[in-house]
Order: sequence, then C-alpha cells, then structure tokens
Amino acid sequence: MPVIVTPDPFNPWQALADHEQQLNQQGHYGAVASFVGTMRNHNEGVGVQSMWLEHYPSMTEHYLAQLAQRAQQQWSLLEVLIIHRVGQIELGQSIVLTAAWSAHRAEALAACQFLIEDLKFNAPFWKRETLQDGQQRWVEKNTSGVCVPSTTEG
Amino acid sequence: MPVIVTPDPFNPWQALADHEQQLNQQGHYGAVASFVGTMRNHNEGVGVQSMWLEHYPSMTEHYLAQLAQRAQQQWSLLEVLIIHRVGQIELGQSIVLTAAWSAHRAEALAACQFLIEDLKFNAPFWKRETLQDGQQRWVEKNTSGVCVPSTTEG
Amino acid sequence: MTITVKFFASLREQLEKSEVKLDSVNALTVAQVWTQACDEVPLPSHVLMAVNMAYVDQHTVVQDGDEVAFFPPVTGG
Amino acid sequence: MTITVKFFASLREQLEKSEVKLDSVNALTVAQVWTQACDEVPLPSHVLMAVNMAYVDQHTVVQDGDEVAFFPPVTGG
Repeated sequence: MPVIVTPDPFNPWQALADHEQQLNQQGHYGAVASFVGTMRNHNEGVGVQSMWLEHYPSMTEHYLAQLAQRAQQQWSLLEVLIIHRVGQIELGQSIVLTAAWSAHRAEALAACQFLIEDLKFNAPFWKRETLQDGQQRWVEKNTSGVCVPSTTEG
Repeated sequence: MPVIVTPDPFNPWQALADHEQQLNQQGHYGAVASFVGTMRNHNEGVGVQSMWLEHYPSMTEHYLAQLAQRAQQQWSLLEVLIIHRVGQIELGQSIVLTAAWSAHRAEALAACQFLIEDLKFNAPFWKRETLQDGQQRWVEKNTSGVCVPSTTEG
Repeated sequence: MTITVKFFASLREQLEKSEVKLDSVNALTVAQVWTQACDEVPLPSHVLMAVNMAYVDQHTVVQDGDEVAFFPPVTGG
Repeated sequence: MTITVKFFASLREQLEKSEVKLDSVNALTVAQVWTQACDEVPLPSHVLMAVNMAYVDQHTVVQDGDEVAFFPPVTGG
C-alpha cells in the first residue's frame, strides 16, 4: 500500500503502469479505479499561473498511510496507491493520484472516491496560488466532491 | 469523445497517457477519473482461464457513442474516453476502460462511474468463459457496482 | 416486406441460428417477428430486443427493411 | 516540560512564526499551548490541531516532549 509524497513531477499513467507491473497480480484483480488531480489554469473564477503546495512533513505521510489502511479495512482491496506532489507545481502537472485494485468494481470505485474525498478534507496539505497578475493567495478550503448533475441546476 | 471497440489488446495506462496528450488541454481540466476492468482468473467461485467477448457490431459502437454523449449532457466534462475489447481475452488483459476529464472532481468521478455502470447493464457485449477444466459457459448477467462496505456485512 | 432478424450469444447457440430473413405481407410487432423467426418457440421473458440497433419492447411495430435483434442480458465491462 | 509548537501555511504567515519551543511547569491543554505560544492572540475557530501528528481537539492535555501543531483547513488533492 504505497503512499508517496514527492517534490518531483510525476506522470500518473506511468506510475499506475509501473505499480501494476510491480504488483504482479494479473488475474487476481478485475477492477482498478483511479483519480488524478491536475493543476488547473483557473480557480474560483480567477486565472492561476502556478501553485505552491505546503505540507506537514511526517504527519502528511503518516495520515495518508493510515488512510490507505482504513480503505483496506473497509473494502476488500488487493492494493491501494496514493501519490501527492508538494512544492512548486506548474500548469497541467499532476497534483494527486489515488487508485484502488479489487476483484470487483464496486469496491475499487468506492475506495478510490473515499481516498480522494478524505484526503481533500483531512490530509495536511495547503495550496498557495500565484494568480495571473502575480498576486499570491492561500486556497481557503476544499469543496465537496459529491456531485450535483448539471442538468438539475438549470 | 472517442469510443473504441477493438479486438486487439490495449494497455489502459498507455491509452490514457496518449489520449491526454492528443487532447492537449493541460490546465483546462483538474480531474480525471478512470475505471479499468481486467480479466480475472476466477468468477463466481470457479477458476477461469480465458474469455470470449461477443458483441453486436454497429449497435455496440452506436450505444457507447450515445452513452458518452449522455454523460456529456449530464455533467460538465471536457472529455470522455471508452475503450472495450472484443474477441478472445487472456488472463490479466484489460477488458474495458472508461474515463472522464473535468474541471472539478465531482463531475469526473460521477461520470466515470455512470459510464461503467450503464455500459455493464446496457451495452451489447456477452462474455463466454472457458473454465479451468476446459468447459465453456456464458456469463448470465452482470451484478451491481453499488458498494456495500465489507465491514457492514460481517 | 423484408425483415432481417439477428440472434446473439447464448440465444444464438440455443436457437442454432444467427440470422433469419423474414418475408411478410402483414405488419408485425417485434413479438410476432420472434414467433415467426423461431417457429413458435415462446419468447423468453429475459430476452432483450432492438430494432435498427435501438432498444425496443416486444410491442414495437417493425417496418420494411428493419433489422430486429434478440439477445440475452448483456455482460460486458 | 518542553513542548514544540508548529504553525503551517497561512497561519504561519499571519503569526510570522513557524515553530516555538515552550517551557512550562504546569500541565497544559492544546488551547493553553496556543495561548502561551501566541501571546494571548485568541484561538481562531477554524484552526485544526494535532498532537504528535494526530488530530486532537483543544481540550487535549499535552505531555512533556509533545509536538503540537496548528494549521488552517487543509486544501490538498
């Protein structure tokens, strides 16, 4: 159940491919659900040019390791993978990857969503955005990932 | 919104990487949710050695294209990708990939789950398994992907 | 009028046919297409039906040149 | 007893300190650690607290050698 907090850019698809190869459990799992969070060029209606991601060294890793364990306890999973960037992040770069491998799709989908949702509200990371005009601001809080279909909004 | 039905093996992570590069919308999306279904070595308690996937040429592609459109209408998405294997499938090979790109995670997660769930119950594909003893059987129906956490079962 | 009838998967194997061309002078519903194509075998309740590659129910009336398909519950993904 | 107090992100910038070492002869709750480390600045209601890298509330009593951290709502992912 690897948990990686890294200052280096990572390619989430390469990470998933590599991790699956290492895992070497082909045939044992039937489902992989993954979520990738990527650095956007806009947030809350304002253009953003880059981001600094602060974390709490040790506590962050510790929290994510416990989170991965909780997912394993709640669902029947073969594997969990969490990767999170810290430091200076540029447009289009990956910020976070959560993934879960399981025999059946229900567990993988539920676990992947649980991992990203819990991480967003509890893992000690903080984003400071550099806006297009050069100003900096701390993101104040994350919003819910529970979906309201857009067709019911209009 | 590419929809691909293919008799050739595909690597889902390479497909996602390639598709994202083609899309060339870095900075516009902040979330990618994906689901990969893989050929397991067991099903309903019995060892399985391989699988034949039949489909309804033209109707299958047509159904999936409409499904991708329905997802785009229901959520605000930048892109949808569906790939599905047909023909002879060996252990560990990928059967299906569904993925959705969006600005925020709620939409990508909901759309990805919708795509795989609808596909499982409505897209015209049929699995015939070759069991470990060489016998063949048609899979009779798909089960729900809505999760009951294993901790509430015991 | 001419109707193409297709069968897939376990249904194709049970019926031992994958395609039938029907000629009919009467208007037919999908259920009647089944009966005519399958020599009076009763239509199984779980069978799915499509006309021209769109899902329909057994009461749908078919037109000349239509492609009607019957198949078991789908199991892809 | 000696307590290490850490501040992160916007809170670190507002307080203009990232770490304080407290010496105390009395048992302290997390709220009292804040007060002592922050020169009587009131504890903001939205601030999150951890002792030895586990989340706690302000009534938790700290021990000698503990690391106490205060930080704003998290915004990772």
